[in-house]
Amino acid sequence: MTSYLFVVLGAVLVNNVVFVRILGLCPFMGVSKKLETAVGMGAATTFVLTMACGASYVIDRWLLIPNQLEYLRTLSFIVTIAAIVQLTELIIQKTSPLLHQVLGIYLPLITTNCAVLGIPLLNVNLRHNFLESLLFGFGSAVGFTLALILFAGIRERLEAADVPIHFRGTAIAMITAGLMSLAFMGFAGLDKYK
Amino acid sequence: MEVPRVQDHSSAKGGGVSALQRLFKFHGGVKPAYNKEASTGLPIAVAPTPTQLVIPLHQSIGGMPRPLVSAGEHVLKGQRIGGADGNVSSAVHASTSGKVLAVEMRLMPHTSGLSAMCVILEPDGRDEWIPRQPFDYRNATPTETRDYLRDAGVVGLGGAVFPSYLKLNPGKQGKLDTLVLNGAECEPFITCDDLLMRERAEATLKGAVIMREILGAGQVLIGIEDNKPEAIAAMEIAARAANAAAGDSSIRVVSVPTRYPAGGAKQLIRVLTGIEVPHGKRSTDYGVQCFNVGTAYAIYEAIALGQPLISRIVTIAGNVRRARNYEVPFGTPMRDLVTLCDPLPDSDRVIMGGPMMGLLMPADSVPVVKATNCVLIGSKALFPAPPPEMPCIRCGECAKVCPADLLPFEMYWFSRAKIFGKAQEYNLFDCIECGCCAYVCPSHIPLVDYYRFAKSEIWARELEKESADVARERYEFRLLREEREKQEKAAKLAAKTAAGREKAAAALAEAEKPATTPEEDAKKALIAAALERARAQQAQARPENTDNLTPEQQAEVAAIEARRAEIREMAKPHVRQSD
Amino acid sequence: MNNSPYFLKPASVQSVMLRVLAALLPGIAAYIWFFGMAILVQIALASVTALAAEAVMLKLRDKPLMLFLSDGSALVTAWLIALTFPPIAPWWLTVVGVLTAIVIAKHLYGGLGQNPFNPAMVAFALMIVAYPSLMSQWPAVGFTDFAPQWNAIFGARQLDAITMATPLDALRTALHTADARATVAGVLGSDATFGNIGGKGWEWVAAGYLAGGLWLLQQRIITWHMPAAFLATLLLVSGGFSLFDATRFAGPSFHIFTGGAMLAAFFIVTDPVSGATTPRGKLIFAAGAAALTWIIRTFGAYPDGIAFAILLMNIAAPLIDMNTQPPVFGHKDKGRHLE
Amino acid sequence: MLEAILVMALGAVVLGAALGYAAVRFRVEGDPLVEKIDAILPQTQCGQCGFPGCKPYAEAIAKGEAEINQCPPGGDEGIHKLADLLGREFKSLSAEHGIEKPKSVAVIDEQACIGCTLCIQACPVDAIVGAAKQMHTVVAQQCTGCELCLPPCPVNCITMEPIAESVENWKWKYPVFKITPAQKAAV
Repeated sequence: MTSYLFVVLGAVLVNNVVFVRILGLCPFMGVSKKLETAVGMGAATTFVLTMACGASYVIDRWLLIPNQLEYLRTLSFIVTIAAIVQLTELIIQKTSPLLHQVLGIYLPLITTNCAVLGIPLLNVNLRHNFLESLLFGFGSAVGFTLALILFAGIRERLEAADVPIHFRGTAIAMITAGLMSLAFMGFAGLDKYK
Repeated sequence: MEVPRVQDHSSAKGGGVSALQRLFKFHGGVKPAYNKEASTGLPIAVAPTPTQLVIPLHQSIGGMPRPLVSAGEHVLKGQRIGGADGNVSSAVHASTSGKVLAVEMRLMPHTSGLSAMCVILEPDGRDEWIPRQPFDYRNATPTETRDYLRDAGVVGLGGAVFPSYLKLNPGKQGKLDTLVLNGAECEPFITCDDLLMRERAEATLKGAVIMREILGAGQVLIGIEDNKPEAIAAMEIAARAANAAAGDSSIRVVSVPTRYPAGGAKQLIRVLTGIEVPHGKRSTDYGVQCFNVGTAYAIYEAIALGQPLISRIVTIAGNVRRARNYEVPFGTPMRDLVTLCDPLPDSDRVIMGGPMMGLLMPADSVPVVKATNCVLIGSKALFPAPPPEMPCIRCGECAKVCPADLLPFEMYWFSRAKIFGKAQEYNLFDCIECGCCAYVCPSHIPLVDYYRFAKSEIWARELEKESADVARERYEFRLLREEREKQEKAAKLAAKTAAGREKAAAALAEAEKPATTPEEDAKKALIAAALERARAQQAQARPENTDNLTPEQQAEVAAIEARRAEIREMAKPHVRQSD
Repeated sequence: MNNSPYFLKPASVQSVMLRVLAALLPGIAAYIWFFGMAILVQIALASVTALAAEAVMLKLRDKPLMLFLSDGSALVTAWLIALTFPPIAPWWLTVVGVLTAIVIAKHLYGGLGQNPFNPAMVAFALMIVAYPSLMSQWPAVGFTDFAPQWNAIFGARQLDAITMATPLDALRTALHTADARATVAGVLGSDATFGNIGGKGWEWVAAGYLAGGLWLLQQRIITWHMPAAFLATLLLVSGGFSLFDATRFAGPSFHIFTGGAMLAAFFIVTDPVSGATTPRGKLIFAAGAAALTWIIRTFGAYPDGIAFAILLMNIAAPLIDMNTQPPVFGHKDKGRHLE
Repeated sequence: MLEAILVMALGAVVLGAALGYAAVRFRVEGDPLVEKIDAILPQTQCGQCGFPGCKPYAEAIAKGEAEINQCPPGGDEGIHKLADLLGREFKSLSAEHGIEKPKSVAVIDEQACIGCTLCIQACPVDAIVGAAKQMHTVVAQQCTGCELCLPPCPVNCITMEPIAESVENWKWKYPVFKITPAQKAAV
């Protein structure tokens, strides 16, 4: 039981997908200007990533490995993720058109979000079982959402700061992301404590 | 913070006027240097009538009153010269008898340095009243009473100048628990209410009794800061007499702890009753109404003596040798008052109001109006320029002193960056601009200026939004109407023509095609002809029109021009809502 | 001509900052007593670097130089860096740390009042990640000989004679190794007398900070919320775990009186710029910082978790503030009587 | 090899079927976004954007057929709001559609007006009153300042007058940080 907890905690904090693995920076920079958008993007990614981890585990374990088709792993994962993203987009468009418009290009871009492909592949590398895969995907996505929300909170304040003109916008956002990453390094070693 | 305090004044004074009163604290507040002694030494004096009075028509919150007099007319003291216009508006009267010299744009006692319509009055020295008679409010309907007070020009004299007739409305229940009389007067330097209570306690109390009857209020609480013992004593004597006459003890004088801004209406209501009236809500919904003591006196004069509001007590203080309170007719230039008090040579500005919330006047020639509770003369030594503004370090001092429990530094942060939506999320509009935050700020940031800026920007935007909504509606209606007219026209044509359908279709096509038809050509020719005529007319009419006019004609033209200017003025959107 | 209010209470950022510096003096005195004069060298080094960096940045950003330079904020950052870095750290470590703090953490965000992260803590975290060994070489307690310390800062580093693991470091190394016999008592000694509360010398430095902090409270420069919440949380968490297993978890007196805990409680979490500002937010902020400090000290890879804990709470501060706004006048109990 | 193709084909069929079903199930009708965009537009109905009114422009933006920087009366602030709403990058006002001007109202020179009613027909918000051969006048409160009445007027008697600042609509200015000469000398 504790090992599952460590999988989730490790994915959320210690190996935070954005701050430590430095994955998924594109939506992290793109949709973190406003808190509401960040929450929406986080929710969408959480849904997609958890589904993708489950689906990719099934495909890998029951389809690719028995047929010795591991070389198709990346390809088939991408296709699966693309389909799930499409589905999510349709649902969001129906339920929250404004969120759909605000997420804009970043929603279909979840497809190419390296975090979404990276986590299922990591699952395979780390030899996670089905539940672990799901939890790892979920934990990573929660970590992503957490990073996005925290970042959005800071950016909303930064918007009013007197940042030197050359550093306005993306530059200061990248510096902030770097410093947040530095802070998250404090969690290093927590998952290895015995 | 919510610790109730018990103040007992009756034991010291004896008598049932100020019974045990449970008091509540409001959050924050500051204790600046009060500087009130300078102007309390001498009794209220009557200011001499100046050689010319400039009486602004717009002296209260709400609609601009329409002028009722024109140049050359003779008016009596107390004669209405501006009639209330619209739902929220209050009349204006001649402060003395004399001749109207002009109705024109004059510099207003307003920080903007802009002008507005004023009646210029030359006193004839006779000071001749209109016939005055008391108003029998007991036998009048509430609407009649309120109309009378509106036409008597009674407005809140605490500084907000909100028309009092609108506040003399008991609300949904038809009666109130408490009438609060605000004698706290927390601003430094200002002592006009103090002196009013000392010298005219009885009349003020009578005014309070009248208001209480109109409002159906159960009790009257008179809140006075404990740094005014003479006023408290005087009001207690008057209250005891009033209670004895009524045979109960429902009028109570309550001494409240001295702390700025205890005289804020909402803060005083909270201190006396524990009720917090939210922004945008009426205090009557919570069974309380609050009036300034000066307003109570004005209501007494209007109803018991039949005198409209034409003067008020004004404190002249600051950088002067003889600070004093004067009874000043409205329209008196501030300069005249300042001269009376012997200003020091280094005086460099005139402020209307106190040092915490007062407005800087564009010149000392601006007139005293109903909102003028104090004319404060400043100098570099008395009010030095603030040290340079430093960045906010979010130390939170401002939040500690904010009487509205706001987070001033957050409001500042977003107002400064012009992110108004965020500033509003931090409840910018609950800010009463008391200045406590700016007073304590270690970075010397003019915080209130940022709030004023943000508020007026937001108001302007809201107004724009409203007019955009109106425009959208009208545009959509127009589209609808055009569509309908087109169809009607087509239908008419179809009915008229014997040939029927083909022609109707053609007509419809015609209506849609903006090609020139013979009909239109004819119209164009007509227009061209009219154009010629107009040009000729203009060339002829212009010189004739302006030369050789009799004085009467000139006056008439001036009046018409004034009216036009006024119409233009009124057509402009009104920015400020009542507060 | 300015608008109302026309007179102001005499107060300034400069006086606030100078009083903060003054409040650090008792702690510094104790520091000198136990660890030697090296700390003064570090403070001087940090101050000069900070003022120079501040001046250059102000010049580049076209701000009034003397006005902002004299506000004292750069000095506070510099002193905090000097006090959190090992006093025998090589000079360039301090210089780079201060430059990071002033240039990146402060001025790139717009200077005083606008930085979301505590500059001193950014410097500490960056340096400990980049140079973990240099950042954990502390002078031996009581070894106050100045010459070797001077050499350690500016010259050849012959450290074996003058360094010693800090109590926190010793504890972590012992408990993290596979040695099953290592216990808290085995590392720190079992008697809770002076010299054994927070480690020899350390508790006196902490007491110095405590004294300065209490003076700041009395001066109303800081409010009670942050220090109280920080120390109480540290006490509760460490106390709870040490009750649960005293051999593996050090007790509250150790945690409060060792490392930078006391400095953090009164001087670092209380930084208003990067911290939470609402009363409830301050409590949450400081409590969170204390809990994270304990977690990182106990389970993490770095000896003292304060810098990371505070940076992590800095990240969360805007959200904490947003969700802990005090009710505005009239927005609380719907205007009813408050009995 | 065959297996690989089969596996991928199988995947394609299954996923395609699922998406096809979802497309039917979650079909979106109408576009609620238009209302939100329209609410930001200033409703001058001036047509400077190249569309016959604010609503059509809003529809075009929602469909992605128009840029967000084509509305001069809305100005930079309007563009910022649109950019915020739609999550797009801010663009400065496109020059071909005009420049931002202070808000004005049309004023008819009543002496020169010949009562031709052409301006009445041109006004998109019916803010001009008058009848044939009668003097016309603009209801200032309803005038959006679109300038559409200017071209049709045969006698050029309509002028645009910026709304004057008065005590009522005066706005507090942005507080400016001033350094006095003394302080400058100290620097």
